[in-house]
Amino acid sequence: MKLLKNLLKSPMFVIGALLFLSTLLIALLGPVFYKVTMERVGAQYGAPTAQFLLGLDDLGRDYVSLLLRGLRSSLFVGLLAGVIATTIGTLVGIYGGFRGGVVDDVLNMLTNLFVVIPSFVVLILISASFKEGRSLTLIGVIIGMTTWTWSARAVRAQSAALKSKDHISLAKLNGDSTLRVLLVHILPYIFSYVFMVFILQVSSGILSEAAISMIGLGPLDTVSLGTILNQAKNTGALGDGIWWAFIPATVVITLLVFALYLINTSMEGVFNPRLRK
Amino acid sequence: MQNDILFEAKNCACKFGHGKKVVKAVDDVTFDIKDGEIVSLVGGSGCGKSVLAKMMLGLHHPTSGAFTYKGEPITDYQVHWREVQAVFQDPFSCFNQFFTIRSQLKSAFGIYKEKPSNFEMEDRVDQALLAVNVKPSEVEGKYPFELSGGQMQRMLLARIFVLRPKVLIADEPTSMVDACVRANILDYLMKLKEELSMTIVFITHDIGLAYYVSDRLFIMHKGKIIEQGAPDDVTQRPKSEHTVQLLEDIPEIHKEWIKR
Amino acid sequence: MLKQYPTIRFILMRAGWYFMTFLVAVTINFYLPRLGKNNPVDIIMGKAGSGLSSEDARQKEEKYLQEFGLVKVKDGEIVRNAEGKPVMASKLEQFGNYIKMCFMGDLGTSFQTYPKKVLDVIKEAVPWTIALQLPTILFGWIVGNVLGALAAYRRGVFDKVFFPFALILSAFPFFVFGMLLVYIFAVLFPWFPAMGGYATNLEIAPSLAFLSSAAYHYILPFFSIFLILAGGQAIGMRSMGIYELGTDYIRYAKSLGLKEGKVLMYLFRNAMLPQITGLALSLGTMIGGALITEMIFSYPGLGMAMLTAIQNSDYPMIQGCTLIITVSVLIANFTVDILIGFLDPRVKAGLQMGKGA
Amino acid sequence: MAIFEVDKLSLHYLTRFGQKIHAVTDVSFSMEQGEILGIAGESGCGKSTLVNGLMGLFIPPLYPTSGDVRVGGESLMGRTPEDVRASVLSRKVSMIPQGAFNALNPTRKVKDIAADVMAAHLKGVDKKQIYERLKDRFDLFGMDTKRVLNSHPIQLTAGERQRSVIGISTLLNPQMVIADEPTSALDVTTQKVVIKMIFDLLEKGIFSTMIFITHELPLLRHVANNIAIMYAGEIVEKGTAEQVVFDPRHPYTKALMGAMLSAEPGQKHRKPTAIEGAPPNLANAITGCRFAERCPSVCAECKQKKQEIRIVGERQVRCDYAK
Repeated sequence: MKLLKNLLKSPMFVIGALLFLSTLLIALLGPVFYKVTMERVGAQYGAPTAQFLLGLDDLGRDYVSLLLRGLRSSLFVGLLAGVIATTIGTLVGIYGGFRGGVVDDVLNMLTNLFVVIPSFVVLILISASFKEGRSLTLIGVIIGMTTWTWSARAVRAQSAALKSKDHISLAKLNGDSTLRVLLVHILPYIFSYVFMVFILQVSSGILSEAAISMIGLGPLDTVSLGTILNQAKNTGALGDGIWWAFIPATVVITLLVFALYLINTSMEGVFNPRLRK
Repeated sequence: MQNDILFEAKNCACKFGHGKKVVKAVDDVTFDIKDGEIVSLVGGSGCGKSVLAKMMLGLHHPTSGAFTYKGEPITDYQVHWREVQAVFQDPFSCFNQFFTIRSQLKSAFGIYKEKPSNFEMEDRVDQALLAVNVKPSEVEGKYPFELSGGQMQRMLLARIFVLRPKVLIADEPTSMVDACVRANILDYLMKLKEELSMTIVFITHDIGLAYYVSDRLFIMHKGKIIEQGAPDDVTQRPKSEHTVQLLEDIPEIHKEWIKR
Repeated sequence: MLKQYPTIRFILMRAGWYFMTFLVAVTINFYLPRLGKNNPVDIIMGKAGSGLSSEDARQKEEKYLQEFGLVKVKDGEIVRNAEGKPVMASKLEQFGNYIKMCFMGDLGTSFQTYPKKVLDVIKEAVPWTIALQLPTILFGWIVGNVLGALAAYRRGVFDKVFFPFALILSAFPFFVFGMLLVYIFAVLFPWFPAMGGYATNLEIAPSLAFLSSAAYHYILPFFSIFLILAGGQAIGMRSMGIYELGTDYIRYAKSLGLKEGKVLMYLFRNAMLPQITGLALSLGTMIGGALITEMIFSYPGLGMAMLTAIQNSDYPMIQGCTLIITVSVLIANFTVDILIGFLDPRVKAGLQMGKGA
Repeated sequence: MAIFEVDKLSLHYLTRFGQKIHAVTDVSFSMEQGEILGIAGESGCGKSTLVNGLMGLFIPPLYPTSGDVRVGGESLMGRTPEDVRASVLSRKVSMIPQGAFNALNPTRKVKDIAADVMAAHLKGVDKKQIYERLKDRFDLFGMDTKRVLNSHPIQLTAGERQRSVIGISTLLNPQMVIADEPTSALDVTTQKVVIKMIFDLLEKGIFSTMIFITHELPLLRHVANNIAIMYAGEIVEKGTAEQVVFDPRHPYTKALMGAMLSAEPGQKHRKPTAIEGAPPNLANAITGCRFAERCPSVCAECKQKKQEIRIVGERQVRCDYAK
């Protein structure tokens, strides 16, 4: 509670959180107030008009609709990847760090191994091999499965540092089970940390999806911010200066990432008291 | 029950590491600790006293020799910890920051197979707080970081009053508190012994403190117990050079300590 | 073993570890493309034959199968069954062949630019990528860290202006920033070329015309990576620096009256160590991001080669590119690891005390 | 003539919310050449804050409120940080910090840290001369000089680190040394080794005047000539070591002595008594005596009236009722 109060005192956090919440609201409620259509409604790359505020795309589709859909996809993929990566990473990290010994050594070696193998290479290889059925969900799952090592590394260090603390010894003397020690005596201490890791994982999930879509390995079942940009690049809209083909999408994705980034940086400031002042 | 042997060690050792890097933290010690006495383990940093304490708690295991509690090796920790409990050096790091002191004192009952009724648990926590001179209302709803170091150390002792174990391992309980509240902590240790006839193993680097509270002193050096005996014997007629050294090193106000 | 030479032992241990990682990476590179429905064998069958007479198609197909180690081979000839059809190798044999080929430096033949070898295409692309990425990452890291340390040490007005600026920069995704730069500085104001590594009418030669054209094309991609990277590093260094400022050794150094420059040096050096580790960890992501920047600028490096390959489903090429990227990331990581070992006495001391690397 | 004079020194911290915490109030004393003054008190009594003030080292959020510090007649107040750095620190006043492990830069060899100190204050000495001097100085400490100098802090034992820190702090023969709990983290044996080393340096004339801060009163009895007792930012009693330890007059000093334990024969059945309660919060304004809350002989008047230093039996006591 005190933590939340401190966070709310940080303007960075407030701006970041408001920004993120508003994108979330737009993604959820936008389609309620705006008629989203994926149909052709006008000419190829039709310029913005009063009816179609952000113009039309290569196939004559309305960009506002595309962006609303794309924003939703990006948030979905980011949250999905974030949840998967943070959950696996936290479980592996917290257990390995606490347990120590051979179990930890093996888990740690695996983690370190996959940290140095670039996850986006793995992402490309898998995406390239799924020619059909490359859905948004699949991409989210793959991103989550290839990036959890980050969280594991971060959480493990924290958990290992806590392991030898006296309150853990005392909890053992209270007869607490390993599970209870992990959940009650370790997790709360690193929860803020895990949350920060989660925020980073969400933003890296959003970016990974956009990046993979940019190179043409994006989801085939829906529109995402990355596929919009891919289309703009591939059809030469960028070189032709058709700004509505890519500027709105880049602005949305940057705002999204920036909001998450602000939340993360401000939390770091609150948890590392020396950054304050 | 008086003078029954609780802990007994015969040529007991505890080593860490392997190959050439082996460290003998406890090396060939033989001793016994009897019911109802206060025994002090005294030695400088790295003498093995803390490892020996952890062995008594069952948190470390002897690598050779026999180590028994009530004649049997320690196997079931849940049972062992019902009888043997501990207070540690740094009271702040001993409590979970996310829960109130009171709820943590209550959670000590977790060690029992069958918990007493809620009313009885609350009552025992109140009694324990009163035993360390703290009004239950003073810590009601308080979190560990809201109390001072001296108060926190008393909370650790209150936990012992709650559990009323047979044996208390006190690992340097006074080294992190100010000199002026040290006496307080020692008073409560004496009280535990007198009122609950607890057996106490007191671990310290200060032979002065040890002298003050204990019935017997064990002097440790490099993993070995080099001298044991009654406090007056050890302090006035020390047999080993190291004990002499330890005694000389304490800056007592009434004696010549260092030449200037 | 090698106890008396802790440094050599340290390097060998790390090298061994990275070799193992390399093997795992190769395995991933082999198996992942075989995960989906499209087996490389089928793709090769489909790709190779198009637009050729049946006999030619069969020959080309078999050549492919042999080149990719997908069939059993004896004395340089394909082993055939009773019907004269090639006998397929098992997955494990295929893997063995793949590893053998990798170590011999043979990454196969490209579909798209047949009969050009994958390695030859990569050889043409890699110098561009190195020329773009090595200086940007190094400069970005150095400039970012120096500015970040200054911001932490001085605080005040400099920090107040610098911090939000760096924060915004570092939050930009690579590709977004690249696209914006292209739009603003190449399309809206056509000061710089929008794409390519050099003017298309020039030959690649060490001529003045070529070099100046290459330099001219270099500017936008360079800044699009450099600024983001420097911003991110500066933010990281700033928080590390502020943390180090509160440590006892900095206070003691100040109480001894060390010169300000010296204290700043202490601060920078110690705050830098976790930054180097951070660099090692994020190299993969960084290089990945920079590759996408290459694609946006149609820069003739690895990123572009990979993009073309993906667009044409040129699997040998994709696999070749990913392998090269993985290997370079591993080499870069290895270098950084060794560097840390030399810069931080605590790492080597830990090693001597037997805690391992 | 007094070599070190502190005149009504008050210091405060400024919190993030603009609140002032008066950590040190109205501290005055003066020291003669060759004097060792011990300062004792509980944790949080302002001892460590005072150290920074005595060096003229004001790193935000610490600020001087009022008062003066003079070394050899020269004031340390109102100077620029650079002036304090170049002409005061290490040369005039030097500090031995507590917790030697964290005080040494972990990525620098001991000899390089020491060389940095010399280079910061001596002009026109080359590296070779610096290392020569360094070796001569460290040879005095009875350590394996070559190994210690060429080691990183992590490779040294706790005792070696503490001695290295003392060596570095006294490298430029400061007029005045302030030791801030240099032995609190050590066991009794190492403590004695370190104190012996300090006395060695005194004897060899490396420095002669020292303030020794600790919360162990018995230790001060052996180390210091004079002792000052601090409570809640104020000095409550100051006298010779014998006077303060054997015949304390201020109720707080008496309570501190009463809480001490010892292993001396016959002491076993003397019952030490702890001081109950906690010091006042220094962020609030305090009108009466600061010890009133915990004082066994408190009266209605001293809860209201601020106590001033007065002379009682050849020593200074901040209590109107002390005899």
